[in-house]
Amino acid sequence: MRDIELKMIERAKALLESGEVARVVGWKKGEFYFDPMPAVFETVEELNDFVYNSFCGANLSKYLIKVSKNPGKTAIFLKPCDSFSLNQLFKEHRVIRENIYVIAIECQGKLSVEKMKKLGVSAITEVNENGEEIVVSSLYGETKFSRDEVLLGKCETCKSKVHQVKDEEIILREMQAGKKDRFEDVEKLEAMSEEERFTFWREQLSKCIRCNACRNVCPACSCMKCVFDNPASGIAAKANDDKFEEQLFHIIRAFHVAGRCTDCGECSRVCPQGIPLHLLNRKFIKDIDGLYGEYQAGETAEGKTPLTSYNEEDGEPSDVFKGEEK
Amino acid sequence: MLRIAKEKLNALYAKINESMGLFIPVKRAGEVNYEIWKEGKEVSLETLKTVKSPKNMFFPSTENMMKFKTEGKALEIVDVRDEKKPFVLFGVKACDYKAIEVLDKVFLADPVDTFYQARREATTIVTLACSRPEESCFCGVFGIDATSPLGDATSWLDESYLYVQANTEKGEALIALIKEFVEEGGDAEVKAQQEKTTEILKKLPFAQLDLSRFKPENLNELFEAPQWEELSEACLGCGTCTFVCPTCQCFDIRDFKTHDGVIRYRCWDSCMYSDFTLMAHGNSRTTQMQRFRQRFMHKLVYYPSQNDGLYSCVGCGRCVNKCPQNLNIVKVIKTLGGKKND
Amino acid sequence: MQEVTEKKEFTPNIVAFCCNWCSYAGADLAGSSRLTYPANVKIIRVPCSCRVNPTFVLKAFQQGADGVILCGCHPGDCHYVTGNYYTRRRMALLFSFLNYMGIEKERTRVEWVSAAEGAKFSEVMNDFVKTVTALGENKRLTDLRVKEGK
Amino acid sequence: MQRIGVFICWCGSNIAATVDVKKVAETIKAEPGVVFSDNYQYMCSENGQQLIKNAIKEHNLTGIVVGACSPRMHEATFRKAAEAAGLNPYMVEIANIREHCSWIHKDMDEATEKAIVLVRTAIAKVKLNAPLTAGESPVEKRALVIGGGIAGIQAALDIADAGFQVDIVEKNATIGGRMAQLDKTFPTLDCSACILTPKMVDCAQHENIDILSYSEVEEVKGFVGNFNVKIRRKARFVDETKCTGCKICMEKCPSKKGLNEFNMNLDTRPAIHIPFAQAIPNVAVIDSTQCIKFKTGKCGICQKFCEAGAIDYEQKDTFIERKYGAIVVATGFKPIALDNFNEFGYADNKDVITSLELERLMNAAGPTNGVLLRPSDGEHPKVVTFIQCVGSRDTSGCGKPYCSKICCMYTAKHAMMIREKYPDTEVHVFYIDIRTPGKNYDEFYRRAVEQYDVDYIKGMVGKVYNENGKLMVQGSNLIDNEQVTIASDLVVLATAIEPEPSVRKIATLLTASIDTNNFLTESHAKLRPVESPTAGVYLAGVCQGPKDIPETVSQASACAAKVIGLLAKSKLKTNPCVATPDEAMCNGCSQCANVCAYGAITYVEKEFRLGGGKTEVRRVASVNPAVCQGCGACTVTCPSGAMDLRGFSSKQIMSEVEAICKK
Repeated sequence: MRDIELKMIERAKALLESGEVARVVGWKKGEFYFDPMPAVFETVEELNDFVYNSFCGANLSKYLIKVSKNPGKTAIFLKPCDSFSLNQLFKEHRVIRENIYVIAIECQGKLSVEKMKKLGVSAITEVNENGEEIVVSSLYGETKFSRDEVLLGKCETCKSKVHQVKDEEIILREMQAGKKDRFEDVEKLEAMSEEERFTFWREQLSKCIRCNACRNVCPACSCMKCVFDNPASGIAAKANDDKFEEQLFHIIRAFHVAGRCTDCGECSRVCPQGIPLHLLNRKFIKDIDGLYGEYQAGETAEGKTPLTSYNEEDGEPSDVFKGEEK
Repeated sequence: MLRIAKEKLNALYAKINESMGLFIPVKRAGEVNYEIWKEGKEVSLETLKTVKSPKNMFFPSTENMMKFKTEGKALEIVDVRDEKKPFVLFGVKACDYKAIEVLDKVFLADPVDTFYQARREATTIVTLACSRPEESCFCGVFGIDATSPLGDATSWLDESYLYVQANTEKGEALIALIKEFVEEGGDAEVKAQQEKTTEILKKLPFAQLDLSRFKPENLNELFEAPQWEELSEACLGCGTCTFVCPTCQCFDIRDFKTHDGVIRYRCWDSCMYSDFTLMAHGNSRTTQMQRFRQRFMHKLVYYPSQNDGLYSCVGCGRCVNKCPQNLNIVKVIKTLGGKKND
Repeated sequence: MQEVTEKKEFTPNIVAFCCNWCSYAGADLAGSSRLTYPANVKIIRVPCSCRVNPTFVLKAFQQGADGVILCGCHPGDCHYVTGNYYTRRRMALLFSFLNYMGIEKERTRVEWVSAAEGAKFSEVMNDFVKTVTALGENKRLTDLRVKEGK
Repeated sequence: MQRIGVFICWCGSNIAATVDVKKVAETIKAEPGVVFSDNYQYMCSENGQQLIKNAIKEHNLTGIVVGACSPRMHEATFRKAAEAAGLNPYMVEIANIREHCSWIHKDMDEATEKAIVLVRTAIAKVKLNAPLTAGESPVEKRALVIGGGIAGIQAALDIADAGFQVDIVEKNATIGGRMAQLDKTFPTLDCSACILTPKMVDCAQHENIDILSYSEVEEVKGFVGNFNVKIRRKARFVDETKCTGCKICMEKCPSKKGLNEFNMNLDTRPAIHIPFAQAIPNVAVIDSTQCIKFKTGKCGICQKFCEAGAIDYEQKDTFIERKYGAIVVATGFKPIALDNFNEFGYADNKDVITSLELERLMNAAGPTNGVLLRPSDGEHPKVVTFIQCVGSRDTSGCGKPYCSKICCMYTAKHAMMIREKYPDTEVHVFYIDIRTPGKNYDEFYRRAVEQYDVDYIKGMVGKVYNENGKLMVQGSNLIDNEQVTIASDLVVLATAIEPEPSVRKIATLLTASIDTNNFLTESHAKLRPVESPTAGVYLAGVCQGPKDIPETVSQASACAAKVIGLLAKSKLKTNPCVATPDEAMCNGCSQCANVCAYGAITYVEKEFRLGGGKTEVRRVASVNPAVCQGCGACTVTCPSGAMDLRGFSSKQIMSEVEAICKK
């Protein structure tokens, strides 16, 4: 990873120095090895804090909505999955292609500190990557994990290692898509009874604190004003007051991003309560694929989405349950 | 010092639950939060940090305040407060206990928040000492000793026993209630654990944060600090930090239409939200930087300046763990706090 | 025994969204043909079925509706040419999703009823009421606060 | 504070027999906001309306609810009454307590209770109604007809006769279209040119018609009543105002080997040419891909001989922009390419021809001067075999899934004409079904069979192959259940027709919807068959679906009637119940425009004030109220809820939902 990081810094430097871009969006060092944070670099000096490692899971594309409004071109480092999101933002005119310089970067799957902690490690002081082996040092000792064990949830089912948009690339090694089928967990839920599914989601969603992290991180949730923040919408609410609201928020959010969600997995990554929110969006993706033909949001920067198009031969709403009864 | 064998704990919870409510860390769908205890729930005292702090025991995320009942054109105001049944808040860590002190200064100061007060008075708090602090912990910076928290009673946990000691009358009463489960002993074990934990606490990466510049006299200088822009640039404006924070106390008041009237309720609000402090003329804070600054200025400057230097951060580290983009108060303290940080 | 009588007493509350050009007219025809259906079906007139936002469906459930039905022109006959094609996709996905969340699939329905199909309108409503009655009260998607104080 | 008045109608006993109207009116009095509530035998009557008007004035009502029959019946009546009393007509809501209540319920208590809920629901809505005013837009009193075939000609003549200006834009050098190529027309067998050319002349001479031949529509902006159209006038290298149509240039032109499109490429024509004798305008055009002057720079013979001095090799495409109130699309059709039908040997055998080629071979002005001669050797064919449904009703994907509609009839015509002129010729027709739904059509077909002895064989042809100079047509005879092979001299393929391909571009320009077969979609298949869903755009002829000449002419006249109706208005009243975006919330994401069937939504860059004296330019949706039909599709697709529909706002509908759910 370090070699990539160095190349990235080198490119960022060159782009800033030549004046080709006015700023570079990337990550900067946090307090630890495992908590880098998204950052905008405007000078070569600022690049001293630049970092790219296995904990740079954040999808940076949404920052462009705001950042790229400033004068000059904005360069951004995108992992393959993030590039889908940016394309979708292009499609929705939220970001203008001409203002962006995309540097496609290598990603071998990102890691999750939360997972390490759930596996019993605490007071982590250092993480060392040794290929597939992850060595975690803490005040209580040293623990070794395999990369797969502590892979970020969204990376387990990585849908593609192909960048959908790029101006140049920094890729030194071959990348592999996820080992797990994207729809496996959705299918498990589908196989349950209505009652069981209801219980599953009740348990999960009752944890929701309505912090809006899922919404605010979501590149598809880019509304100027969200319906849930708008008293005129009739469904505005802050903290959940009732079980219904926990569901309403997540149902409406999933519907609003249906056909636009690229399945970048940020919602689940950021949820402080560990709710598998991506399973909501993936249901829509799976249904769309099955009912209206395979569709991957963000694959192109043009065209209509499945919910803004139709086919005269589309099935009836009642048809969606037909397979089940057989 | 008294002790309770770990295997008896479930029976002990049941006993408490007979006469009082019991609020305790419970694991649900993989995460641990405080919940009302019920037979069959998976209690998890070992968990260092619940996702939400126990503050929602006194200051729930939503709470009905009154109801307007309508019938035709007639309107009636209904008081919806019910008498608070006594309950026990079990397993509160030192930082979270300190946070209750921070909240008390807001809600119990004049004018008293009677909703909060009723709950607060009905509660017996049993704290639990930490034995395995983690890298994000920095309660020591605020003078909190994680190994011997206060409360109506204090407890310590090891592999075999829960050790407990009453600090107040309420605590004594609780111990009297559960006396069938307790036996003498444990002074040595507790002491050993405390010493061991203290050693770890010293080594924690954030143990030496310097707060020296967060003083009322530096208010203007801190407010105008150019670093806020950079500190807040990745902020998503979500409310995670405020909702997991044990000391955040802001709420909004809203109405909900029912079949026969309107319920007026309050719910947690977050200064990170764009409609926070929205007024008829607009909002005094229009950028995320301003909102971000507000949160930390309040925790580290405004609140202490009104409360004898008491910071409204207790170093629990929840925001450090939970911020989606890894922004947090530690970065703010390091950037603006004082020379020692450099 | 008691349970049986309780179930009989339950009359579901049904919200029907009808497009102005076909289904609302179909309901009018059901009326003028004196084709009866239960009084607990109440109709909201919308210009086109594509005006029905999923939020309206959820709002109805939140407010305690036990079943929600959307009626529009037959596909291909939409007064606005393509409106009901969008409805068809939206509602297929929404209903499938609600079911995925554990909401009984029988509580939601889309039917195409033309202005000439008064008889069909009445049949559809009778059948829907019967189905929802058998299902019982909507407990999974109601905001309990609306009934507070009752 | 709202002041709502409620009026409950008895409708004689229609409502009052099952709904306790007095109880409803009485109960509703207690509703918040209601200041007046009454009941009356017939609200729609003069007296009933007076009651409403009086109450509006007396109680200073801000909104009214009428509990009566379906709004589809009397909404307009009560709106007018409200307006007469000074209340905005859109402050009226109807609670349908007849069709949706009294007529379907028998139990009085139940019906009364439901009526109360329905009235409450209407009150909940009317409280959120806003006064609306129908907008007005001016009408440009000029029509554009795209396509100069019989459909365009007929539409243009009818509109022009009503006194409105019409422009015909025709991409070819002359108007006339497909009909000009036909020899005779069914079922009367009168000469196509004889009935078409006078109409062409009429067009040319009509003071209200401007023919823009050799021109194409380049850009369309605006909306119903106010279209701005940019038209490309292609360079024909002949000055239209000078050319006298003397044809000397055609005689002198040394490059005479150009394929003659008008004759379906069956013969040749000079590089400079007038497509056919009766062309309108009777003006030459130079095919620059063929012309020696253009290829080598040398020649210039036509210029030398043109006495009028009309030849201009330097001519460039020019553009004109005009405003129109209405647009008629009449782009017509072409026979499909037969690349997918090798089994019929069209590409390999000169004597396998399409029906349209046969038309030219039979036409006195055609390449053979009307004598039926085989293209291969110029001999009279003795056995002619027709194959129907070539590419029509084809679900294999090679052809078209639809019936081309005209082939059965023209094949009967061709068969008859051949038998009439050359009685010694054997004529066979392979068919799947014979479809003759039209006045005198079946009689016509029967004449072919009975009087002219045409051999109709029910069955499909599998193969056509050349054997010793004979075209062997191998097919099945389903009636006799046998395989037949007919040695023929000429094989005629009744080729499927498809919309002229350029219609796609035109549909895009007009935001008119188009189906998978490239036929333009009508607004309603039964009730609005000549209108496109895009307001102000009308459809004539085969561009909308396969048709024969009589149908095309009828549709063209119907279009003209619609256009005249539109242009006769001085202003257009627009439906005020249209979508409106809240620009402050609009993300500019284009999703709403993607679902708008009418192209009513465009995007504009607008400057918005941010805090602290800063401004920001954002892309926001803009709805043209003259074009929006108010379906609401866009409102649901808008995630932020910025798009709302007047008269059916989200708040209104949710308020109705709440009122219904209250138990």
